[in-house]
Amino acid sequence: MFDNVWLIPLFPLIGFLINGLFGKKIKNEAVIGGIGTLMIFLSFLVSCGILMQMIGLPPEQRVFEKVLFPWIHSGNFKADMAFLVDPLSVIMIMVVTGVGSLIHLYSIGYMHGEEGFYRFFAYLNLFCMSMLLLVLGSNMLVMFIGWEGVGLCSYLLIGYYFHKKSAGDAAKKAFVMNRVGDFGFLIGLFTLYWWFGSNHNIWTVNFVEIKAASHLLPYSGVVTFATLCFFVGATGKSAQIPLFTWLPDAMEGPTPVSALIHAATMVTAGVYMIGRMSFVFVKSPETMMVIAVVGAATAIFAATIGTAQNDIKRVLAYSTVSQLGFMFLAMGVGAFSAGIFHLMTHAFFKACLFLGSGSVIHSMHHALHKIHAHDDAQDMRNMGGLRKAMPITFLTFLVSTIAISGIPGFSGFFSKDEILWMAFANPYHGNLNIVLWAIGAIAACFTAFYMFRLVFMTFFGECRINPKAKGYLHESPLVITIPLMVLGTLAAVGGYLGMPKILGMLPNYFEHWLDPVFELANEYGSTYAHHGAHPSHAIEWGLMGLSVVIALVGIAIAFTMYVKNTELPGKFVATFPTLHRVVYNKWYVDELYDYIFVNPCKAFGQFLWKGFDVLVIDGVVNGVANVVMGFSGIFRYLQSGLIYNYAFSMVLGVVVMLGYFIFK
Amino acid sequence: MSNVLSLTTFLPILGVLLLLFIPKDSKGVLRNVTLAVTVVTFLVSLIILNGFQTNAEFQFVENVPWIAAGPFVMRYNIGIDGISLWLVILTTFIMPIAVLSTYTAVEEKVKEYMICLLLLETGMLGAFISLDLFLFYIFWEVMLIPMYFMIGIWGGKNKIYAAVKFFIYTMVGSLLMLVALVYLYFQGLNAGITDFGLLHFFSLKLDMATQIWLFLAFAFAFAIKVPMFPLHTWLPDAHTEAPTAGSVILAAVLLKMGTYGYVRFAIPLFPEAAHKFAPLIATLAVIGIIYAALVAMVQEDVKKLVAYSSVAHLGFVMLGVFAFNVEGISGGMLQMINHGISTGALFLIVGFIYERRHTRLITDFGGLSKQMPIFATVFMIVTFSSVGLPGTNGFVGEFLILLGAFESQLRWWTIIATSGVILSAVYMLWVFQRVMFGELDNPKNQKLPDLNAREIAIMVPLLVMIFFMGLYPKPFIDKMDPAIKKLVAQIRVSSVNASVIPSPNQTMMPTGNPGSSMPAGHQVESAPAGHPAAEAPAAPHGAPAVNPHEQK
Amino acid sequence: MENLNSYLIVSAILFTIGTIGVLTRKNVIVIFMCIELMLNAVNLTFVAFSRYLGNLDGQVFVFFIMTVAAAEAAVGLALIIAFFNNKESIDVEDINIMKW
Amino acid sequence: MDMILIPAVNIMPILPEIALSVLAMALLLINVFSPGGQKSYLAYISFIGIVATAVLVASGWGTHVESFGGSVVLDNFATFFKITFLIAAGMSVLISDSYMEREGCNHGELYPLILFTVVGMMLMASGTDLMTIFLGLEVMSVSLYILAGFNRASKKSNEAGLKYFLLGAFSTGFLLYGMALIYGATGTTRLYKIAAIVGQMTLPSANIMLVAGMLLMMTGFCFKIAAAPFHMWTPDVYEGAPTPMTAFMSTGAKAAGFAALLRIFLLALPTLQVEWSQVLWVLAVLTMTIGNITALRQDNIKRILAYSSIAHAGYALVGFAAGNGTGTAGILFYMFSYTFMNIGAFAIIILVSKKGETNGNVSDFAGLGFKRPLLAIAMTLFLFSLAGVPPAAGFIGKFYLFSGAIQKGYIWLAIIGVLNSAASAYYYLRIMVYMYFKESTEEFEWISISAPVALALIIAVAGTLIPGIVPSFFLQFAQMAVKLI
Repeated sequence: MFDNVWLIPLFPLIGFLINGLFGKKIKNEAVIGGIGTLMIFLSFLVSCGILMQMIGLPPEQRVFEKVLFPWIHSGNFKADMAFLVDPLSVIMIMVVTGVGSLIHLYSIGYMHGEEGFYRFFAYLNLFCMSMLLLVLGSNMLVMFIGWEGVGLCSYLLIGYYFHKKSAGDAAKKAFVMNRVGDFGFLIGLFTLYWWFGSNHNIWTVNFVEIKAASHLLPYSGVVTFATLCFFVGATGKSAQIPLFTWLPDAMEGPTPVSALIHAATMVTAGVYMIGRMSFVFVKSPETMMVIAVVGAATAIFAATIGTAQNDIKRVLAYSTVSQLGFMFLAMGVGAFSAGIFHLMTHAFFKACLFLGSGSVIHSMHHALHKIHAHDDAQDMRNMGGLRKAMPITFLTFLVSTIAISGIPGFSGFFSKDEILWMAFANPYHGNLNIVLWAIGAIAACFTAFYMFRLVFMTFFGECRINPKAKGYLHESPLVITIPLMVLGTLAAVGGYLGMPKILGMLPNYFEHWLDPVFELANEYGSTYAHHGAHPSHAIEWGLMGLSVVIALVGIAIAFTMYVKNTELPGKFVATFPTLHRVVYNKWYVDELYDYIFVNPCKAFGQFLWKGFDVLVIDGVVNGVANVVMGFSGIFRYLQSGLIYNYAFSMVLGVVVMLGYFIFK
Repeated sequence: MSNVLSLTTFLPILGVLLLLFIPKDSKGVLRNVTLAVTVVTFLVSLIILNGFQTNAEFQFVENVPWIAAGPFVMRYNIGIDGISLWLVILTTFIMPIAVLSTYTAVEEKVKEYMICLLLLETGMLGAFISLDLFLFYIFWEVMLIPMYFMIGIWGGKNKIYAAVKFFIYTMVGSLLMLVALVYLYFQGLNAGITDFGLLHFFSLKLDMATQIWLFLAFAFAFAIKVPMFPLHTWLPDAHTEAPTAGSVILAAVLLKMGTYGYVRFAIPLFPEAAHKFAPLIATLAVIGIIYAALVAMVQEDVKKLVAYSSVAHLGFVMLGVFAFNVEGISGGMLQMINHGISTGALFLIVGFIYERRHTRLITDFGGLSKQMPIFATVFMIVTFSSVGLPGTNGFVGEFLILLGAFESQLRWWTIIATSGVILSAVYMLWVFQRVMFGELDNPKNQKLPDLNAREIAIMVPLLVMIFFMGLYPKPFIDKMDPAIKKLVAQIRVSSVNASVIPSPNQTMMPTGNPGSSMPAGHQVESAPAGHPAAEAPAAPHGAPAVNPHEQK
Repeated sequence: MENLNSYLIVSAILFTIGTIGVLTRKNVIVIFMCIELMLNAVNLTFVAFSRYLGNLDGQVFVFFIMTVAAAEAAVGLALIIAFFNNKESIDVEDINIMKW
Repeated sequence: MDMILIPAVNIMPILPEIALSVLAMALLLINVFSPGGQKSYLAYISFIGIVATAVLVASGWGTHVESFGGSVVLDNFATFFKITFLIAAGMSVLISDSYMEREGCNHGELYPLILFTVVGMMLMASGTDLMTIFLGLEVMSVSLYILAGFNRASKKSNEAGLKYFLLGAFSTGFLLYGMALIYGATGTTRLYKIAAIVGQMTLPSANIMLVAGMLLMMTGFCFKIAAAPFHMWTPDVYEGAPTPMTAFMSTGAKAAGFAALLRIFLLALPTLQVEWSQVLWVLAVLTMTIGNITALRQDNIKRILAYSSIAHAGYALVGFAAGNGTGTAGILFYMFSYTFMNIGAFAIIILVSKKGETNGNVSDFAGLGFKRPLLAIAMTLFLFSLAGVPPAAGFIGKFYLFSGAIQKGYIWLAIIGVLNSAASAYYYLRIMVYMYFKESTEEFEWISISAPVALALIIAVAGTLIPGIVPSFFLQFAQMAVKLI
């Protein structure tokens, strides 16, 4: 089965080609959507097959590399088109293909009647292929194909409604910011390659080989540089500080896209990459700390913004950023499996949330459309009380919200709590741990708050939608609700795969599963970790309880503010207008970037063109010509036409020549 | 088929003779005949590609006496190796496309236009295959003439300025190169070299001072052609004024003359000087990359934008070439071909919309995707190829260049250059967005027809190449690899002898006289290509961007 | 012949006078005469040398110069006449249609 | 009584000169006794005569005969130049007839005069005695004065003739004074004797009389070849003279001047090479630069070509300054190919211009490229050749001239030279810009090409292309020619 791994990216590719080339002719949405969904579902089946086989194998045999064909061989450099199957990549392909096929299915219903329906599915398939390449790539270069490929697809899909300027801008912004990340990725790649090559004559970009040689890497030094570069790449892809601003804008894309790309899969690529190269990252304590700090900071920062947004999707977007922050925090504190675990659970509930919001928007849109109202179908201030109108959506949404808020028993709880615990108990960052934990906990509180704020504003209270439209609100069709239900279920139970040992009901399958991938990293880490007294179970229990309490507090606040007495928010805004304005405007980060980077760049470009290129360089070029021409004019008028002048010049010549020789 | 190379080169001339007998007003015939000629040329060149053995030697060599008078002996000495092979193929591949692109673009003076195209093809091919310095110079100059007329006769409103600027600018450089050429010849004469044959001069030992001057002369000529910052200003003018086919050929092939000149002549002839000036040239290249990108970003004319983008791309090529290692140079060579394909395609695309709207101002467009989806798709693919998206050809070249440069002494330069990757995305996507996205508000654009069969036929081969080279560049690299390894061996050996880079462990460097066709492969194994052996012991865990020049 | 130099000096002076005449005079005929003066200065030099060196080449040369001068005079005057026919003037200032 | 012994002289070396002189006189008589009007047959006769002479001259290739006590010599050097003169004369004759018809000054004296000019030139090329060279020079000049002012009706022509005459005679003064001083310094006028005597001098460069003589002679010849600062007459005379004569002067006379220069300086004064080559270095730079730069701003195409011919004298001087085999051979080859391209260019100017030398501006070439493509292509070829762009002959010529300088070590001279020819490209391109890139303003009237002109053009094209593509044939002759000096 391993041998057929290449089928996994192949199916979506086929789907892309069919829909991309002939979609226009096919027209029939059922067929197009069917093909798209089927293809990714086939990949899902293959992935299941691989998973099954791998479960069957002993842990040490769970690494398999499939070389498809040689890609770039030049000088010492060798990069093949090759896939790496190991526990980590298997988890990823399961998530990608699984969630992917659900979202494809959902899209059939959601995108119904859109012009360019085929385009959408083609792109979606292309995205899946790139994402699968990313996670399956057995060397950095194949990973990089996927890495940029998903960037491309997100560009295409964000810009799906290209006639909207905002969409175009958002798409461009996303791609460019990703490019900034790719820049880091490349430099990191070069550094590693060059360092191994020039110092140990190991010229490779292959993960397995690097892993084998990783013991040669020094702690810190060059590794810090390389890993920091890689981390820049990760921040770009996974929307961390400072490169996070593209993700909220990316909500310009259709909702399924937000669900698949900007929640479940692509944005987690950075986390995956760090996990994939954990054995390199862990070699540099500095980088680990940077990752942890950035992760925590992003988690809290985005969470604060999330509290003030009114666009349902934007709230979710910031929530995503914040959750990604949690994952990076996990990576930074060496809790790699916990990070990946959160990645998975987050994929479930966040996808479910987005799809749910999509379903809401869908029906809102239809309702408003019926009455030709132009209210914003995504603004929560126009919603409210939808739980009666669309119960399934409401239920699944609620489940996922509970999950993300970290209520015990739901998937989010297990993963997030694991992360918080590791943030507190990890052996790497010494006294920083408590800070990291605190930030994480507060962020968790915020999460619970804004998520329930979202739920309350959307599904509870009286309906604020245009009364005429009220009657048209209805539950979405099955194609939409089925994925919701599946994902909702997963969001609820998914956590039991990785239950913390301390709860001891189930073994932590997940961690065991990933052990072979991360043990080396942990080993390296242990060489410089502070081996303090390992915190006791009591503390762990305590913290767990604390985090639950925190979550509940957040919910309570949300309840009071948005259900009990709804005038509170207004009061709040009135009391802290500046704070609200700043938070509402996302701390003005976009404006800041425009001010620091974008505008100066354009201005400088203008200057270089008009000022330097045209004036200076061409000025010199033409200047030379003009000077010569000037001389031409002068010489010309020496030609007076008068004989005695001519004779004089002759005499002058003679005299000068004679003079030179006589008096030299 | 021993003289298939000459056949390829001079087939277009035969085509010219054929055209002379066709009345000038039967345009269709003229076009089709020209197309046929170029296609045949392409097919013949495929014979070369097919018969090319993958080794470092020159093949299809023809060497017959030509001029012998006084101190000078010039021979008709041609042949190709892995380095020139692909450029020849690129030329013959681009020509039919260029011809096809003129079917509706050029309506008056068709005959003359076609003749110019064919003459140009011969000139370019000749320059790529010449192994005799003098012969190379002849073709190098001859190339100017048809291009001059193409810009001047069929160009835009500012055509005369552009044409004359193009001609004289290039001529200044090449004439200085001629002086250097003659001086070099007399140096060789004293050393017992009897003719202008390039290969003799590879083994010629020159003292540093001489090398520096000669290298500067050559480098200047080639730098103008590349064009490198700050000698690039003729390019935007030439491109904006030239007719579509002219721009395509100019970008796709003519500019490669410069970079090819470095690889084939300037560097192997004067290795020590080349090493000495590598930092300078790399600096200019990097400045070019960033500078051109920034300037391109703010252009209002699509064609000018593409012109500046090619300045940036060729900056990458130069950086790779001056990394002096296999990766860098192969990357450079690949990038030359890629740039030929992608930028050629971009100019064709600009030509398409220009034919439809007779404007190239970005502000006149917007939302075209709605009206012309096929065009949108093609444009997008080409855009991303030019941005260097993995999976397209652009990536492979750019990546190898940066990798090679990073291995060499040019680490800092590489890091700066890599940021050009971001900028290229900025300006290309921005122009794409402004042209294709947004509301289709301009009424003039609302009736634009999508690409027709001919235009699609023009673009398809290019698109195929974009993906083929992106996904399976192996055949390309393999064919050029031995030649490049040999080149690298040559320049490294001599560089060690001249100890331009004093490296503690020269012993592990292969020693021996350059030019001798020793299988360079092993050397590359023994001493990783062009990586500065200096670092290895000096900086075990030194900051990765340690520049040997700063170390000592 | 001890005082060759005096001859040379005289001829040099004559030559210079002729030259200056060409530069300064405005009448074409006079200018032409100045040129003749230069030629004769040359003749004097030749003869002096010939006498001094004691070989006849110089004097032979002088004969040639005279003949040529005569021929030039003929042609020159013809040209001047033709010019005069067109321009009614033989002032060099008027020989100025073509300039710059 | 003792009788005068008439030394047995071998007239073989000057046979061509004699033949042409006889033909010329015959033509004069025919012209006198023939009814006026149509004079074309004179042209044909003289052309045939020229061709015949050329054959005669060519047959003497390889021989080395001295005669008249060593004042005349027949050697390859002389032969090469004589061929060049004859080609110039022949082509000028071919393009003269129709022009003179148009300008209404078709006087039969034209052809004899051309022949006499050629005789003078030939004498310059083969003279090895200051006297013979002087005689040749004068025969040439005097005839040229007349030819320049040949169109009596035209003010411009008159003025040209007069200017040329006055300045020419003036320069003759310097030339003769120089010869006199040389004679005084060496006691002889035979070149090889001069060489011998100068060779024995302990420090020839300290001998003021010798050096001064050398410089003054140089002045005289530099006037003929139109080298700065003795070039001032050139534009005016070239512009004013009847165009075919301009063509003839700019090629034949220049070549003759170089023939004499080379002969004298390389045969008689090689020991002073250090001195004269540094002077020529300066003169070359001046000449190239002034010629090219001034040409940039001209509008009258004859004037442009006049300045360009000054510049070309400069290029040739580069080779002369080098003074080595490569350079001098380059001069011979260059003069040879320059004859073709320049006369060709002037032929086309004749065709484009209209009666009374009107229509002679660059702008009058507008649109020629597509109205008369063949003419335009020919003109383009000539211009590219003049600009020194391969594969035309002009490029090979320049290549050898500059190579000579480089071989000699005058790198900067070569660099200045190439920069000059880059600058010169501008005004040659400018003509093409008008021919191809601009549309003609007024109605373009059909140009009829008479057979002789067509023949001349064909010869010119062939002579511009063939030496460019297979130069070695011609170069080898040039090499052989300069070896003998």
